[in-house]
Formats: sequence, C-alpha cells, structure tokens
Amino acid sequence: MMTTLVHPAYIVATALFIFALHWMNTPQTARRGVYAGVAGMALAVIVTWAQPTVIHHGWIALAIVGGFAVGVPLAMVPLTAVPQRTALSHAFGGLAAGLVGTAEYYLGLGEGPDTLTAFRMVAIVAEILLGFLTFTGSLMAAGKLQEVKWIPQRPVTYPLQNLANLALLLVAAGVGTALVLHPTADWAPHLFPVVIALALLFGVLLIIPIGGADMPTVIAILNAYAGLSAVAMGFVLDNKLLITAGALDGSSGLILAIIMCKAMNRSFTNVLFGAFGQVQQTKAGGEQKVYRSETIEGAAQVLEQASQVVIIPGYGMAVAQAQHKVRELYDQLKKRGITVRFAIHPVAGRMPGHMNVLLAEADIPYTDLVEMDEINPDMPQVDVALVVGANDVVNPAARYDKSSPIYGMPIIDADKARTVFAIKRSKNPGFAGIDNELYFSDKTWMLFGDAKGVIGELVKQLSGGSGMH
Amino acid sequence: MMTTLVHPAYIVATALFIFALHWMNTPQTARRGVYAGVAGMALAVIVTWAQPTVIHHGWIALAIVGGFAVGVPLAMVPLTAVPQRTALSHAFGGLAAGLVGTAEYYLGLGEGPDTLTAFRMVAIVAEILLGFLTFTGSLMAAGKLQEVKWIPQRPVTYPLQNLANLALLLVAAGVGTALVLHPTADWAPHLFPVVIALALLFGVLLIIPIGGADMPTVIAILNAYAGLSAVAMGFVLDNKLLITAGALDGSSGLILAIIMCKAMNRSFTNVLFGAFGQVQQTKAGGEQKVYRSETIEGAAQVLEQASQVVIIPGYGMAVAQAQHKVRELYDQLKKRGITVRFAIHPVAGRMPGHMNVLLAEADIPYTDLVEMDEINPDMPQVDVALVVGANDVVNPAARYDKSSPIYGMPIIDADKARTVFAIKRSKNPGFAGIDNELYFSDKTWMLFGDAKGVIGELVKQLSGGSGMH
Amino acid sequence: MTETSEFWSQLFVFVLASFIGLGVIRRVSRLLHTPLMSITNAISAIAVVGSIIVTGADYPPVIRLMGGIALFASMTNIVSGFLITDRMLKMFKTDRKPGDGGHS
Amino acid sequence: MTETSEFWSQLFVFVLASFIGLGVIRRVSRLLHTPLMSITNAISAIAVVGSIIVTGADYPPVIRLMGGIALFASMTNIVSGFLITDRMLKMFKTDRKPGDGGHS
Ligand SMILES: NC(=O)c1ccc[n+]([C@@H]2O[C@H](COP(=O)([O-])OP(=O)(O)OC[C@H]3O[C@@H](n4cnc5c(N)ncnc54)[C@H](OP(=O)(O)O)[C@@H]3O)[C@@H](O)[C@H]2O)c1
Ligand SMILES: NC(=O)c1ccc[n+]([C@@H]2O[C@H](COP(=O)([O-])OP(=O)(O)OC[C@H]3O[C@@H](n4cnc5c(N)ncnc54)[C@H](OP(=O)(O)O)[C@@H]3O)[C@@H](O)[C@H]2O)c1
Repeated sequence: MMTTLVHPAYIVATALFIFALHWMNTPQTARRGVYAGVAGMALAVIVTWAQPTVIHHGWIALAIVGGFAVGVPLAMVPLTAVPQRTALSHAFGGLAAGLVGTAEYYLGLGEGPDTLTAFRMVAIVAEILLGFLTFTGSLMAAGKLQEVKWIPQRPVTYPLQNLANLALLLVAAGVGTALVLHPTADWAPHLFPVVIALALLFGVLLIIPIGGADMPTVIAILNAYAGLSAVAMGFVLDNKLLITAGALDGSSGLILAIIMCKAMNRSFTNVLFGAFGQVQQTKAGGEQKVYRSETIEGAAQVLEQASQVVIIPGYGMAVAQAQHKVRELYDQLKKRGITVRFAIHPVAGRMPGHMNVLLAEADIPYTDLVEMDEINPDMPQVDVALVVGANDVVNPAARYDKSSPIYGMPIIDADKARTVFAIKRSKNPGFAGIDNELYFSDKTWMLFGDAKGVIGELVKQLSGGSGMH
Repeated sequence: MMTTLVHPAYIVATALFIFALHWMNTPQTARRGVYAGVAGMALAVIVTWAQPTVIHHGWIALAIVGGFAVGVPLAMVPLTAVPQRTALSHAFGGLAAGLVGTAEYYLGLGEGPDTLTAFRMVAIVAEILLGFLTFTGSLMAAGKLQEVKWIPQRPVTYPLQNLANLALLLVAAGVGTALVLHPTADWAPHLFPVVIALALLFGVLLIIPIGGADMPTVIAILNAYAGLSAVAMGFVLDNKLLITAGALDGSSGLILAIIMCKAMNRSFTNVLFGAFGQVQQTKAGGEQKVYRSETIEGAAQVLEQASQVVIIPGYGMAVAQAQHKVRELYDQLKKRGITVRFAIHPVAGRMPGHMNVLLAEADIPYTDLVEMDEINPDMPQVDVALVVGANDVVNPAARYDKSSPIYGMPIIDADKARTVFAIKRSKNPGFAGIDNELYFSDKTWMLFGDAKGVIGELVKQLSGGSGMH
Repeated sequence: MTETSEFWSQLFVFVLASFIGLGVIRRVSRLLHTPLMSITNAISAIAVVGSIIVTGADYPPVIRLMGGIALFASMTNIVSGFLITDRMLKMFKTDRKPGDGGHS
Repeated sequence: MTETSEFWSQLFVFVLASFIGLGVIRRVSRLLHTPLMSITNAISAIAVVGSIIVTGADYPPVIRLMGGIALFASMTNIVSGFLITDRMLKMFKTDRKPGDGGHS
C-alpha cells in the first residue's frame, strides 16, 4: 500500500516545491511559499518513513530530533550571520549527499556486480565528488565569512596554484573513471576512500585563493554544486523528486551567482581564479586627498531643509547593525513631510538582497526600497543623498576609470544629488579596496564614525530640534 | 547506434519545442521560435525514421509527401479562414492519435495478454476516446465556421440533450472499462470498434448544440483535447517527448479558452452547454430606435479636423477584408499629423489575436495596436472613435445592464470619445444578438455599408481633398 | 523498472511539462495568440513519431495502413502549422516599410 | 524498462526541472533574494528521503550510521532553512505598524 502511495506523494511534493518558489515572486505571497515547501517536505518524509523497507526507526527518530535540536538555534542567528549559515547548510547538504553516495556504493558491492552498472557508478562518483567538495568548500567559505582565526581572510596564493588544482581534479577524475570501469575489482573498495579524500582536499584548495569578500558569489556557486549533488543522488536512487528539487536548487544558485557577477561586472572565472581580494591588500591605505567632514548639527539642519532624501545603505550598515537607528531617522524625516526613499544596489552588502532584509527587519515598508535602475533617474532632483556605510556601489570611478577593478559595474548615482553625506568609520576603502572620489567631491560631507552611532546622534538632534518647529 | 541516439535526440527536440513557445512572448523573437520548432520536429522525425525497427520505407515516404501536398495549400488559406484551418488540424491530430491507439491495441492482442496491462489499456482507451471525439468534434466546428450548408449554424437543441450526451458518455466509459478489465477476452476485439463509434458520435453531439459564433472557444477546448490525446499516446508508447509536447499543446488550448471566456464573461459550462447562439435568434431583428447616419464627406471632414483618432476594429473588418483599406486611411490621417491608434479588444473578431493578425497583414506597425486596458483611460481625450465592424466589444450595456448576455464583459469605451463613427452594413446585431445603444447615442454617427466600401470612400475623400490643404 | 513505476515516471513528466506549458504560454504576447494556436498545432503533431514506427515496422498491412493514415494526418499538421505560423509572423513589423508585408 | 532508458528518463526529468527552475527563479522578487537562498537550501534537503531509507533499512550498522549522519545533516537544513526563511519573510511589510517586526 505504502509503496504505491509513495509515487503520487512524491509528485504532489514536487508540485508543492515548485509553487513554493513560484510564490516567492512577491512579498505578498512569499510566506505561503514557505508553507507549501514545509507541506511538501513533511509529505515526502512521512511517506518515505512509512516504506516497508524501513524497519529500524530508532536512529531515524534520533537523527530527526538532532536535526531539530541543531536546526532551530541555527535559524535564530542574527541576520548579519545569514551568509555563514547559508554556507554551513551547503556543507551539510554536501555531506549528506556524499555519505549516501558512499553507502550506496558499499551496498552495491554487497549485492554483486549487476547492481553497480556503469551508469550507476558514474552517478555515484559524481555524487561523492560534488558532495564532499561542497562539504569542505562550504566549511571554508563559512569560516572566512565568520572570520575564524585560523582560516586566512586574504586570498592565499602560490605559484602554479590553478595548475595544481587542475592536476588534482584530473587525478580525482582518473581514479573515479577507474572505479566506474571496475567497480567490483578487489582494489576498488580501497580506492573509493581515495576519491573521497581527493574531493575533500579539492574543496579546500578551491576556496583558499578566494578573498573573503568574494565569498557570497562563491556561496551561490557552492549552492549550485549542492543542488547538483542532490540531482546525482536522485540519479543513483532513481528518485525523480530528488532530481527535480536538486535542479531547482541548482538553478537558484546559478542565477544568483550570475546576478552578482553581472552587478560586480566580473566573470565567473575571475571570481573563482582571480584571487580578487588581493587588490584590497595592494591598494589599501595611504590616501593623501582631503576629506571635508561635517558636524552632526550641520548635517541635521541640512536634512531638515531637504524635501527629497535618498538613503543609500551598504555593507557598513550591516556591520554596524544600524538598520534600527536608520528607521528612527526615517521616521523623524517623514514626520517633517520629507519624502525619504532607500536606494538599493543589487550587490550592496555581502549577499543578494542583504539590504532589503535588514531594512525590512527594521520594519521599513518595502515599498520605500527602490532598485538602482528606478532611482537613478531621480537622483538629480534629490536634495540629500545619505550614504550609510556604502562605498563601491556609489563609486563614480566605475563609470569611466578603465583601470579600476570595478570599472563597468553599474552604480547608484549618489554624486548626482545636490548634497551628499557619507557615513563611514575611517579612510579605509571598501570591498574592492579602492579610493572613492565621491568622498572628495565638493558636494560631499563626511560624517566619520560608526554608522549606528552617527545616525543615533542625527536622530537625537532631529528629535531634540523637532520641538522648535 | 540509432536506438541509443533516439533518447538524446528526443531530449533536444523537447528543449527546442519549449524554446519555440518561449520565443513567442514577443514579435521580435517569434520567428526564431518557428525555426526552433521546425528543427526539433525534423530531428525527431529523422531519428525515429532511422530506427532499426523501421524496415518499410515506401509508405512513410508516401505519407510524408502526401502531408506536404495537402499541408502547403492548407497554409495558404486567407487569414479569415484561419479558425477553420485550426479546427481542421485538430481533427487531423485527433484522427492520428485515435488510429495509432487502435493499431497499438490490435498489435497488443497479437503479442498476448502481458503487453496489454491494465495501465496500458487505460492509456489506449483514453487515447482513442479523446482522439476520435476530437476528430468528429473538430470537423463539425470547422464546418460551422466555414458555414457549410448541411451543418446547421444555429445551435440545434432538443429536450434532455445534455442528459442524453451524458448518458452516451457513460456508456462509452462503461464499455471502455470492460475493455480495460478484459482486454484479451474474445469479445474484446469486437467491442473495441464500438468504443470508437461512440467516441465519433459523441464528438458530433457535443458540437451540435453550440452556436457558430462560440466555435472559437470550442476550438480552443478541442485544442486542449488534441493535446491530451497526444499525451495519452505518449503514455501508450512510453514516449516522454510526446507527453511533453502534448502537455504544451494542452496548456495552450486551456489558457486561450480561459482568456476568451473571461473576456466574454462566460463560464466553460455556459459555452459548452449554454446553447448561447440561440440568443442571437430570439433577439435579432426589429429595433425601432433611430440611427443618425452621416455622409462620407461629413465624416471625412470631421476626421481631418481631429488630432486624436482611435480605430476600433471588429469582426466586421474581418468579414469585409477591409484591413488594407483601413491601412490606407491610417496613412492618410498620419500624413495630416493626426495620431492614429487601434484599440484591440481581446475577443474582437472570432479568434484570439484575430485583429492583430489582420492589421499586421495590412502592414500596420504593431506598436500602434493598443490593448483595451491601455487605451480606455485615454478615450475621453480622443476626438474621433471610428468603429469598423465592431459591435459587442463596444456595447456599453455590458457595463450596467444585468439582463444583457454580455453583462460584465469588459469593453472598449468608444462612447467616451468626443465623436463616434460606426461602420456596419445593417441594423442587425452582432454575435451576442443584442442592440447596441452606442449607435443611438447623440455623439454617434452611422456610416452604413460594407466596411471595405465605406472606408474606401473615406480614403478617396481624404486623398482627393488632401491637395487643397 | 516495473510497469507501474514506469507509469508514475510518465505522470511525473506530464506534471512538469504542464508547469512549463502554463508558465510559458501565459507569457506569450497577446499580439500573437493566433500564430500561437497554429504553432502549438504543429508541435503537438509530434505524434508523428508514433505513426512512423507503426507504419514502418514489420506489422500486418492493415495496422501499417492505419499508421500510414495517421502519419499523413500528422505530417499535414506539421507542414501547414509551421508554414502558416511563419506566414503570419512575417507580417508583424514595428516600422512600416512601403509596399505590403505578405498579403494573401 | 531497461537500465539505459531509465537513465534517459531521469535526464529528461532533469532537463524539464531545470527549465522550470530557471523560469521560476528568474521571476523571484529582488527584495527576497536572501530568503530565496535559504528556502532553496531547505528544499534541496529533500535528499533526506534517501538517507531515511539507508538509515532505516536492514543494512549493516556502519552503512546505517552513514545514513543516520546524512539524515541528521539534511534534517538540520530543512528545519533551519524553513524557519529562517519564514523569520525573514515575516519582516517584509508594506505599511509600517508601530513596534518592531521580529528583531533578532
Ligand atoms: N551583495 C553581494 O551579493 C556581494 C557579493 C560579493 C561581493 N560584493 C561586493 O561588496 C561590495 C558591496 O558594496 P558596499 O558599498 O555595500 O560595501 P563596501 O564597498 O564593502 O563598503 C562598505 C563601507 O562601509 C564602511 N563601514 C564598514 N563598517 C562600518 C561601520 N560599522 N560603520 C560605518 N561604516 C562602516 C566601510 O568603510 P570604513 O571601514 O571606513 O568604515 C566601507 O567603506 C561591492 O563591491 C560588491 O561587489 C557584494
Ligand atoms: N475573438 C474571439 O476569440 C471570440 C471568440 C468567441 C466569441 N467571440 C465573440 O465575438 C464577438 C466579437 O465582437 P465584435 O464586436 O468584434 O464583432 P460582433 O459583435 O460580432 O459584431 C460584428 C459587427 O460587424 C458588422 N459587420 C459584419 N460584416 C460587416 C461588413 N462586411 N462590413 C461592415 N460591418 C460588418 C456586423 O453588423 P452588420 O451585420 O449590420 O454589418 C456586426 O455588428 C464578441 O461578442 C465576442 O464575445 C469572440
């Protein structure tokens, strides 16, 4: 009975997953999407668990309880830690795929040669390669994002690095092929762990040369890998639900990676092998140009006089956790009948949609979050552009300076506004590690300090001053 | 070799078909879509023909040649005959599915019981039922659209009609079930033709009670059936390419039917069992209200004075084949610096997109074809609305007259324009068979006559007069 | 792979294909609904592959005859469907070139 | 159904699923790209069905242990993935209600 039920159940689950992603196309329906996803998942788990082949239940229950025990706290991390959490979950996903693949192989060995057909072996090898390299790779990525001590932030490069990686990959592929051709040879069971080891090693080496700030893109790519490993598992188990879900996951990773690369005007290869973060090292420090800074009072007054204010948040707002203060500022200005909008750059922050989530967390209506392409035409009419911890995404050099690493990346035209206030702590550059002439323009006034602190002051000024109006 | 090639080839063909439909989302890429479709089709045919099981080639070549011999002329029909052609092609599609299903059944009989499994029989019965009822049903529809003598245009109704049809359907289903349960019983081979006969009969009875003007909707529904029969064939032959292509076809039919019903504010059931066209009979003829007609000269002058003209084409333009004359008028007015746009109602004419194709045929840039929802807001600023053989789609009764059969159907607000000219031949109503008060409004002037003739005159006036300006 | 699970995998494909169909067709330009009808006709005539096998295989003539007729019917749809679609699409232009764009 | 044609039907499903994936994801609102990442995580943890079988079937303990770990890993992704997605989505509002919408 249950065996027959499993097929329709899997089809329904698939449909639910597709709807789940479909409903993400607008915030109104997005939560419905979550419920659909949960329903599909629950259905699939229950029906599978009820299969007659499943006779031992203890460990399953245990693992599920464990999953909840770890999963719930993992879901409570502060939003700034979301990239790490994502990376971590890819690691888990990869691990799961790799382990199942391994189990399937040794099971097949037991059942004799006819089960380990060439095609099945190809799927298994693909599964463990993708799975285990995603595992270590994602762990490294998570570590870099979490800025764990013993994982070097800055890209680690050494001569012939890419060549070495390539060689390693070839070895792994070679060993894999050997396994595919002779899955049941007496040396095969001993060679299998070698493939695993190679995959694990490759995952590490793949990430080492990539700068911490490039991790978001890498994460998206690892996301695609994780999806593909699920697909491979689907091939091994002949489970179309797995294949579909994996493909959905894979497409999402791929598309996000493409969006990020486009918005950064970089290519995949450049991200993966460009050791981009290096620029940061070489260029950072030592600007001699003059910044003109402004006092909180002065800034507050100018803001009060404005009728059109655009706030441009960046990674700095995330670091400072300043979104709630920003909201208070937003309220203060709104109270005065000033139109306040937020200009959201596709790669502001360190992950896609980063700023949107933070501002939404601060309860700012998403109808006031405007995309770059929509707001840029209005910038010339804007009285004050308030840059909160954003840098590269407002760097005019992207428009003309061919030598600049961000040349060609579309930016928010803060420099077109009548007045610009820029909040940052120091004279240090941003992610791309380059000067930002916007800060030296004669319409720009710097407000040095931690974003949270500075904006807090501004709010105090305005709320204090608001009485006199 | 060929047997292995067939799978990848079918996958590629599937992808090509999906792209073909995807590229139809804008006129710029649409033709690329056709090429993709042709490529996919050619690939599938060649690979299949090259299968080792295919040993007799004479008949295949013959049938293909025949297909070209009939297909090419069929593609040359005037655009007004497109609905009939579409209906006819559904008939062919249904026939093909039905015949292959039949063949598969008798082949299975030969090979013995194990080939005709229950599930396979279900698929076969579904295939022949859908196939053959689509065959006769579409032939009837084509006949009604072509206004063939011996096929009654007006809905033929008799007491307990729907009940009778339902009974027939149940009988067919019953016999079908018997076949599924005992596919190889000695009476089965003789019962099989009965199912076919019932399906053929049902197709006829299904269409008889539906008025000629409702055919477009019916055609869309038959389109969906044809698609489903292809899907059933895919199940019988375990051919996923067939399943996919059939599903694509089915969705298209379904969506078009829904669009039409929505735009007519009618329900499927109402179209299928409502015997709608009857209204036409009962209400037609005998209006006593006064029309005020205008002379060509007068109309020409008003048009010349206008700065904003909107032309509202309808079924009448198609009947009169007036699109080329309309284009000349369009040119004349443009020459005078008058902005001329076309207001396209989703169900103007007798098939979805009917007006667009006709006007495109007349070489009018599709950028001047404006959808109802976009143009309605502008109507009050329009100086002259020229209604060319449209009726129901500009009938204000749809807005408020609950008793009217078209109540609730969205319309083009011709009555909001400063002046309205309406071209039609007589005082007869349109498809819905009801009066149109727009014609009696004090801002409306009738130009009685055949659309082609009337507009021809207008053009003469304007071109003649144009010298004096 | 057992006969039932074969059925389920076909149903699976059908569901996925329907998702694609509804997603893609819903985005077809309203301008092109008439050509859309004809191109989907042509595409669904892919049933031709079924009839090719039936016609060409080593089956009793009466069976092969049915296949042949089916093949002819499908082929007609393919040819006329694609041709008329292209003929209609040729007509859609943005900027008017003088002279006509494919009158019939 | 032979082993190879089984592979092909899986590949077929993969292709269709990719079409759906690309089509659907491309239309996800830019506002929601962060939640999108977490919900796809959760969904791809459907790999859990594989590990349930391995863990629960009558296999040698070492195999079942691998399955158990995999099951635990997937389960973690499912729980945290869906929870954090919902937590983020709860925050998106059009009109501001006073008080905060789910601070962390
Ligand atoms: N979003 C994505 O998906 C993604 C993915 C990969 C890469 N990236 C890259 O990340 C960059 C994002 O641009 P961005 O302008 O948002 O960030 P950014 O260019 O990295 O600049 C962040 C700025 O915030 C300032 N800052 C840091 N902590 C602060 C604090 N506590 N208070 C106030 N200011 C603080 C920093 O200056 P101080 O140190 O002087 O304070 C820095 O100038 C882009 O280059 C993009 O290509 C984004
Ligand atoms: N488009 C679709 O997919 C579709 C599908 C199903 C049903 N329909 C229905 O069809 C109707 C379409 O509305 P419509 O306004 O386009 O057409 P209509 O309501 O049928 O009216 C057509 C008008 O054109 C006039 N006419 C006919 N031949 C003419 C000629 N040679 N010269 C000048 N005028 C001529 C007729 O009046 P005279 O006879 O006095 O000339 C008639 O009033 C709607 O009711 C719609 O629901 C459309």
